[in-house]
Amino acid sequence: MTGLVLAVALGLGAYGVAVLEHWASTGRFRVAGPAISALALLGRESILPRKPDRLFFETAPVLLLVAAVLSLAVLPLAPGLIAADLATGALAFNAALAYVLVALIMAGWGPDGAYGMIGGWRFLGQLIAYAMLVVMPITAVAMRAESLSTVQIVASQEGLWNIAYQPLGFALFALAGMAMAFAPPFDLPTAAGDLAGGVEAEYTGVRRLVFRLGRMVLILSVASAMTVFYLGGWLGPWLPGWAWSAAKILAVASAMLLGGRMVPRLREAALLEWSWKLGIPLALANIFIVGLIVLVVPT
Amino acid sequence: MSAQLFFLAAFGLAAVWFGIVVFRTHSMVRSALALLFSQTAIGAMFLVMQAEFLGILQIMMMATEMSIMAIFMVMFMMDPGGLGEMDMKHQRKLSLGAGAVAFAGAVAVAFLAEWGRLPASIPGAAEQVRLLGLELLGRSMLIFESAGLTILTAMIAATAVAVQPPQVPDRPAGGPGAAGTHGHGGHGGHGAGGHDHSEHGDHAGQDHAGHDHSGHDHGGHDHAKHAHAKHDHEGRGQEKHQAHSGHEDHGGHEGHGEHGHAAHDQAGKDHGGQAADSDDHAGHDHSGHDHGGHDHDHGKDHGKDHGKDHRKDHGHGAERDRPAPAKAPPGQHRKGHEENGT
Amino acid sequence: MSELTQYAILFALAVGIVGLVLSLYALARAIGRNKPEPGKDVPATAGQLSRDPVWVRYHARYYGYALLFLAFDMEMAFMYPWAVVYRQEGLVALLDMGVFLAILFLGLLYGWSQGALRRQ
Amino acid sequence: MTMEGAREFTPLPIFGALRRLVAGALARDLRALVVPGPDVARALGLDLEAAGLIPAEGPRQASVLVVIAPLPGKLRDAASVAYAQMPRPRALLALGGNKLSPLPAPDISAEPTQAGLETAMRQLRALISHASFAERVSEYSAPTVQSRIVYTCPMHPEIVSDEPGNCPKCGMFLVPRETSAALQPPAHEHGTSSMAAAAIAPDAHDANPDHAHGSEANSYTCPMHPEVISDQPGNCPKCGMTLVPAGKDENHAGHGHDHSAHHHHDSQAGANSYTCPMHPEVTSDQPGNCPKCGMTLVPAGEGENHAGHGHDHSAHHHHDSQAGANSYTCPMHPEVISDQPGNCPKCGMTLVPVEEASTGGPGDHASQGGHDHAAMQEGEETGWLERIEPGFMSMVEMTQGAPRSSDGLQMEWITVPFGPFFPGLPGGLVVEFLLDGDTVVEARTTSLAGRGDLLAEGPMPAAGFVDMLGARMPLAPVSYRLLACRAIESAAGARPGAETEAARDAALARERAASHLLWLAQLGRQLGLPRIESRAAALHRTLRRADPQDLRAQIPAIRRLSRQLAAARLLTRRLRAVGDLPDPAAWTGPAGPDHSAAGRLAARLADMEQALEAAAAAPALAIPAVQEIGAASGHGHAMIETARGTAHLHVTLKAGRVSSARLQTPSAAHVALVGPLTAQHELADALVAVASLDLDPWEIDA
Repeated sequence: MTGLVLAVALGLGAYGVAVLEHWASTGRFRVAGPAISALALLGRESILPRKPDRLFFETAPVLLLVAAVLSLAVLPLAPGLIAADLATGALAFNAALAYVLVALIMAGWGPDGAYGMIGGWRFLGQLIAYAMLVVMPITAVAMRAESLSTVQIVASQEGLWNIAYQPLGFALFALAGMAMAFAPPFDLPTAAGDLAGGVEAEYTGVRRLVFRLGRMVLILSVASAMTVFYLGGWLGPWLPGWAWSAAKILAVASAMLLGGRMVPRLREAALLEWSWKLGIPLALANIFIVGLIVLVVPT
Repeated sequence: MSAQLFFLAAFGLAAVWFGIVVFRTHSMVRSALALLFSQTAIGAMFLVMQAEFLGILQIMMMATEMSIMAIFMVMFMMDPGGLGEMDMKHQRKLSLGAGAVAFAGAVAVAFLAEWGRLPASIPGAAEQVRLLGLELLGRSMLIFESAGLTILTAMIAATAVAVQPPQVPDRPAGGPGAAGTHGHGGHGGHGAGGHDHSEHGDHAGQDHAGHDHSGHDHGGHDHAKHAHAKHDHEGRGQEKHQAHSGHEDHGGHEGHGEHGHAAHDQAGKDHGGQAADSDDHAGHDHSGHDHGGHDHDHGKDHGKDHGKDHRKDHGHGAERDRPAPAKAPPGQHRKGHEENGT
Repeated sequence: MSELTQYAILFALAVGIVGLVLSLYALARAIGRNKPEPGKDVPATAGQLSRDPVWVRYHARYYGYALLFLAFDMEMAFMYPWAVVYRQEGLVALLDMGVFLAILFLGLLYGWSQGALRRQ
Repeated sequence: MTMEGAREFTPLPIFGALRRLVAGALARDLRALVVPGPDVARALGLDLEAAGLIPAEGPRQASVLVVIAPLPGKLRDAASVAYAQMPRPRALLALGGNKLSPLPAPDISAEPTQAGLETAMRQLRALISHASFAERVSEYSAPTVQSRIVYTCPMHPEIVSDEPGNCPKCGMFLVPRETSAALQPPAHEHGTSSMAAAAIAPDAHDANPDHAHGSEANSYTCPMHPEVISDQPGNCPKCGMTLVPAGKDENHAGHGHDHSAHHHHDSQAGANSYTCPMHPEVTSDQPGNCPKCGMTLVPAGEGENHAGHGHDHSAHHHHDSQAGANSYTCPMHPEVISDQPGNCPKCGMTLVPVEEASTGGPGDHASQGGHDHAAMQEGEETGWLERIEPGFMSMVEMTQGAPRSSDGLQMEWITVPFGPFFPGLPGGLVVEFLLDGDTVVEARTTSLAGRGDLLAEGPMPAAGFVDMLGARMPLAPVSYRLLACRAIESAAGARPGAETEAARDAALARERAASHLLWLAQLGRQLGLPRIESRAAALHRTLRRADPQDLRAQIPAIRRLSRQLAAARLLTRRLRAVGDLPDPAAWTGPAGPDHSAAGRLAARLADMEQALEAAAAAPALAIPAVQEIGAASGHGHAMIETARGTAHLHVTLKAGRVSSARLQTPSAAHVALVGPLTAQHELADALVAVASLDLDPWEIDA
């Protein structure tokens, strides 16, 4: 039963994110927009490049979708509503999202096109920038919760949400999360302006549909991770647990998609320098501060 | 129990199969990602054996690290796309022998070693992480700290091998300095944790550092307009002239004058401060060489004695001169004002 | 529910998604057929045909960062179990990890001073 | 009602309804690739988003090709390539004329006005929802997309020939490679496609002499070192071989062929050149040791195929020291061993002699006594390698000739075109970057929108000339009409009235402001700022045909936009690092004290506001039209400040008709800045730098 509810929640969540993304990119809020473009993509030819690495070209979209869905599977919507409550859930979320990089390298290298290849290797540089800023804040969250299980992490935020408890960690995790979902301004691998679609340039038809579905679920997964780790998941006074989760996730997703378009696209060199020269020292400081607070403030 | 065994065998076979694909494929990226999925299969085996923390850790860390190995293999291996179908297997007999010996050793250890009793009950995943944490802070704190030291040495070694310290000291201040692109980087640094598979890379790096990479003599085809290594214009240093550090060999070719290389400033060439070059001419420090203006003659004379040094050092019959890299233009003081970012 | 069933659920989820994708592909194939035409399958570069393979030795400029990243990735592996037992162990855990992080921060500063943290 | 770009389907029972549903969705999700570019569509006052067309980044994401009709030939060819690469079902919408030769007949054609576009969209939706799937469709193939198989050597991409065979330089089998058939083989060998897998482009650049010199006749090259090129016959400075004429097109490779019979290092003349028997590519002028394996260098001149037989005179030559039959192996496939020379069966490379005791350990190395250790420090380095791994292709040897990147690594460079319909560049401009990873090494800019000389069809009447010049420059029609009027009037000596002059200046000022807004929209799209792009495009639409009162109403909104842009710290930080002009004198466009892209942005915003005030202050606005000049004749010159810089026009009149005209446009001058601006820059920065120049491809005639 929970499986069915989770499947429906996943579908609705992904569609909600798709509507937000459609609104952010085309400027018009049309609820039917994503459905129409999905059906249109289904109807278009799916062109196979001439001398591709066929294995890479085929597995990239599927791997992206599988990685996004698995990362969602360890995040709870409500106390009992979780696909797999692993004891190391926070780690599993990060492990699943590491394969987004593998999918994008495959998508970039597979079709043997210049734009895609450059986009793919650029995303590896982007990972080197954001990976540490995802993992270190999660460690600080686990320190407070004394466990890596996502349900425990949400339960530990009973009194005070982590956004208030460790705001620095939240800021770093938010930026790194947007970089992980390559949402603007971090859309280096699929940059419209300088790579004309980059890694997803060569995908048409149904393969492109699966690729974009993977992207939507990825944005949903990053948004729900931010909710679970920092915004107290299902905790909330009046509404039932799942309603709070859904509201927070959609709020975070719309903030990510609409806010991100205010800032010009970042250069990869600048992203790397900012994250290694400023981000990682801040993340280490965040761990240290949280360490002190955890010792001083008895729960 | 049988389902667990089945999945354990399935993932084991998958790991072995991906391991075989690593060596049978011609494309470098395919072999790197095959190794990646082989590690993932091993991570899945950990999960089947209910060692959740190790399994998830294996799956997570190997994905990023094997991708980094993939980019190093693509950078330093001959034909990364595998288009030339080149046979990459070297020393076939030696490696087959070594493989057989290793396999025999592993099987022997598996069967002969004393593994002790199978534990009655496996602690839960959360409990395992807690126990591991206590272990780190308790009995094996020394190992934990020495691991920190080994990682530190790995970082220092990797940086020393792969990265050439910049002439303009990189601004340690918070804001990122200018994205400068000069200095000569060595080849294929060794990834920490010694799992760098690009033995070609080491070889080339080793080869490169010690071996005089007898720069292919470019004398004949140097085009004024086709200067290969244009100067680095990343930073807006105050130099206004455009210095082409062409691959000009001044040693043996006096006849080059009439080729009409009009504005051919040798400053760039003299800056060939490559690792191989600099260790030969320890005293011959180019970096401080401030050319300021567009001084052609000075460069030319300097070029000559530079050329002569070469002949003395290498004692080769043929005139050898290394192609000048696109060195930082002379006296480039990059003001770090053009950092950019969020 | 025991951990093994959770792993089984994750594995089933992955296989289910692959099945969903394959059924989508079958549906698309039923709707229409692809027609091979000259020039259609060449990688598209904005209105020009670039037919030559681009699988060359790509010059990534971030190898300075990549090497330090490998070391930091190793370091993270130690920090997860430490984080779980941190509250229980108290000050000794803080000092212990403080030393560990200081050592590694030293490596970061060394890399920084040697110019690893820039676009090579 | 049939559609040219429909998609084939096999009729299945239950999927008919789903197909209709999908066709309906296709009709409502229209992704448009605008040819020549969204900036030209906006300049004509078309609002594609309002009409329901979502801009697509490339042909793969597009379902409708919107062609704004009067296109020069080269742009039509590029449009046919883009059309061929669009996935079916695809539609072709032509605005303003429908003879688009390589493209098929347009499905829908309409007037290039917003009303025309709206009606066309209704017809297009109906057509797609009914005819996007068909049982039978005809294949679209244009000459521009045909391909031809040529054969090239994986290791020496400059060797190209029409039939399979061996590479004259290393003997490897030539591998087939596709190249476009329509283009004349050699001249365009570089134009569109880079070399094969081992694409060490700079060598390829030099190797093809006629590319460098243009005229094929008088360039000489060395058969063994094609990168050696000189204008008169003589000896190759490297190996002393006599230089051969580079020859017309194919026979360069053909010429190489007759060498392939014997070992590629035969050197007919050059008595004084020495080479190493084991590493033929190592050559020098005087005797000594081979840097690679330390063997003494032998005179290269005397034998035809000296690789075959061992050398007699060098006593300690390690080949001769093994008695018995010396065996040969392939450098790349060591397991291929044969006892007589020839080609490796697996890759076709010429087999090189190998030492007998290759598998022996270091122990018996001394007994071989081949190398004297003292002199050759490097020899020792690779000597032991040769014994363990005969013919090991070390990367250092492979990258011998490759030029180094700025951090000293020798990587392979690829030539990537950022073509006429690139979302980050003005429509019609092609920038071909030679990329080292994602850093630009060399940039070559051409414009496919140029239309050749002005008076192609002979002398024109004055009014016709003004209209022609206005129509030729869609991005700045008013400026060039005014330029033509002033030039003709100065030639005819007529002086227009004061208020027509003021009205004309006001129209010019309005167009300057509109052109800057157009540039802002283009920059917003490239940097990923969709809000800036949509606001700038909306302001441009209202401004384009506004009279002074509307202009005055627009000023506050435009001032708000420019203040917001000036205050955007992240945008200015990003632009300050980019597009620094090496010599500001060459830049005639709006410029402030700061010569970076941020400086030009600030200058354009200031210029826009100032132009708006001037246009709003004028009593009336009038599109420049030429006065009645009767049958005057004479020579005239005019110069005006367009939004992109100063444009000059020299005109000679003969009896009221324009007999000769010479136009100098700012963009034609600024194109030369692209090279130094983008060298050694990251790709994204290079494209922003090119965008900051605000080049108008229609003004560039290359």
